[in-house]
Amino acid sequence: MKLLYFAWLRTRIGVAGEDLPRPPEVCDVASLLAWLGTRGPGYAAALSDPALVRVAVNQVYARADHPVVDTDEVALFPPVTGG
Amino acid sequence: MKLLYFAWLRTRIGVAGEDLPRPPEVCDVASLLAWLGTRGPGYAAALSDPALVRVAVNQVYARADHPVVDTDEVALFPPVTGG
Amino acid sequence: MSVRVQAEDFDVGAELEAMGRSDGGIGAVVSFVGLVRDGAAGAPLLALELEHYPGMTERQLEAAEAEALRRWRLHGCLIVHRFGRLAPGDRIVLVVTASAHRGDAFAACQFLIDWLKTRAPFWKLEETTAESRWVEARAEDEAAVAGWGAAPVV
Amino acid sequence: MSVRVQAEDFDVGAELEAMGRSDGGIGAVVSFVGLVRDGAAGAPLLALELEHYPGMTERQLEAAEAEALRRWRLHGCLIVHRFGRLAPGDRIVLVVTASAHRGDAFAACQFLIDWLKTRAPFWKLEETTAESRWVEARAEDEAAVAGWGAAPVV
Repeated sequence: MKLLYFAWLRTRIGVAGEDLPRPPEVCDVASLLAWLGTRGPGYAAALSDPALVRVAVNQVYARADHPVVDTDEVALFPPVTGG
Repeated sequence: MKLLYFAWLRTRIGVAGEDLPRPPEVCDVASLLAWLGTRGPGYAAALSDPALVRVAVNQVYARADHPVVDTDEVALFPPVTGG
Repeated sequence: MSVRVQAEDFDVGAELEAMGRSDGGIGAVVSFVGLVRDGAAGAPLLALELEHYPGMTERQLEAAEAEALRRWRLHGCLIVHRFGRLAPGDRIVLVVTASAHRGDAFAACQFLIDWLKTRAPFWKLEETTAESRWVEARAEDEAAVAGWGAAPVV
Repeated sequence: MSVRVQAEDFDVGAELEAMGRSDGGIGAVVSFVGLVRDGAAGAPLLALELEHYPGMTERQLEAAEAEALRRWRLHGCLIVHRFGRLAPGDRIVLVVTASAHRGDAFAACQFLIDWLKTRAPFWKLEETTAESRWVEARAEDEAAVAGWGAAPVV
């Protein structure tokens, strides 16, 4: 999976993106977030409030039950503030 | 009274404005319009549909019962179409 | 906060730039530009003659601006309206509003043009290849201004 | 009908002029310009850093434009959004809509900026004399886009 992080999710996790092999227990957005939260204190801090985490799979907003496969680009970011 | 006519009220009456002595029976907008309608076929044609005549006394929109005195500037015009 | 009634064209970019720079608290600038539209009359439009009532026009536009300032939190407001002979595609009117957040600027801009269309003493004479015709008022315009709770014109 | 995401500033006057001239049936051009506002943060603002998600941004803005074209009778539509480092008073975003009558252009312009504020992946980092702080989303913005019946972002 290609993972991308933006805004304060990026600064808390410490990288703008990474390529990670998908573990077998990760099959959708919810299980991806749960797994990422165990990867270290930066991840845990970034993902501590699920209400503040938006997810896009292949550049389209995705809900918790949206499937995630090896070839996906998954982006995590806070609520947007453009305009 | 100073009278001003605009748009098709002006073209039907045939002048852009005129100074007319106020006859004794003209005391408000309604009686002014009734009197003007008797002044000739152009006036009668211009004022034939009261729903299409707007009146301003001293540059402020006025209703039928608004008083009219000798020193007033009274403008007659159709519904506006600017913008 | 100003109102201009003029024969000359106006520079929309310069007006918007000036408005945006006038106050550091401005986050939103909304503008409306009205253009001479071809296709409204049956035959091709040659020109539009805009007649107005000097004096009353300015009073009406200033009253509209005062009402907008009373209703919304505005950092700036401008109305420019042309009169005289215009060609298809020419600019007729510009309304610009500025506020901290966009809600006030949008509402005020729409209110001002709705008011202007039904209260400001301008009349359009369309000259087409077939005839010269006074444009009739649109019922939708009266409905639009009524939506703001503005008193009807008798 | 176009969408641009760029670091460079844009020329509002030129964009509005081009839009107005693109089609003889246009009678109304509405624009929204968003500016970097000082005074939102507690301390004086030095700069605003606009981060975005290249690729997804364009997709979201194009989706918003397609939705506006579906809902209203538009003769033209333009969205320009900047990214990178901006100073107080700088232009951030331009939305322009054009239609025969003003109702469509006003509604579409407001819809587009409401959508953009809540859907387009941009994030603002405010640098003040005191700190650097990520701007928080405004509940009013989500309420505004919900008013158009747009599906919520989970």
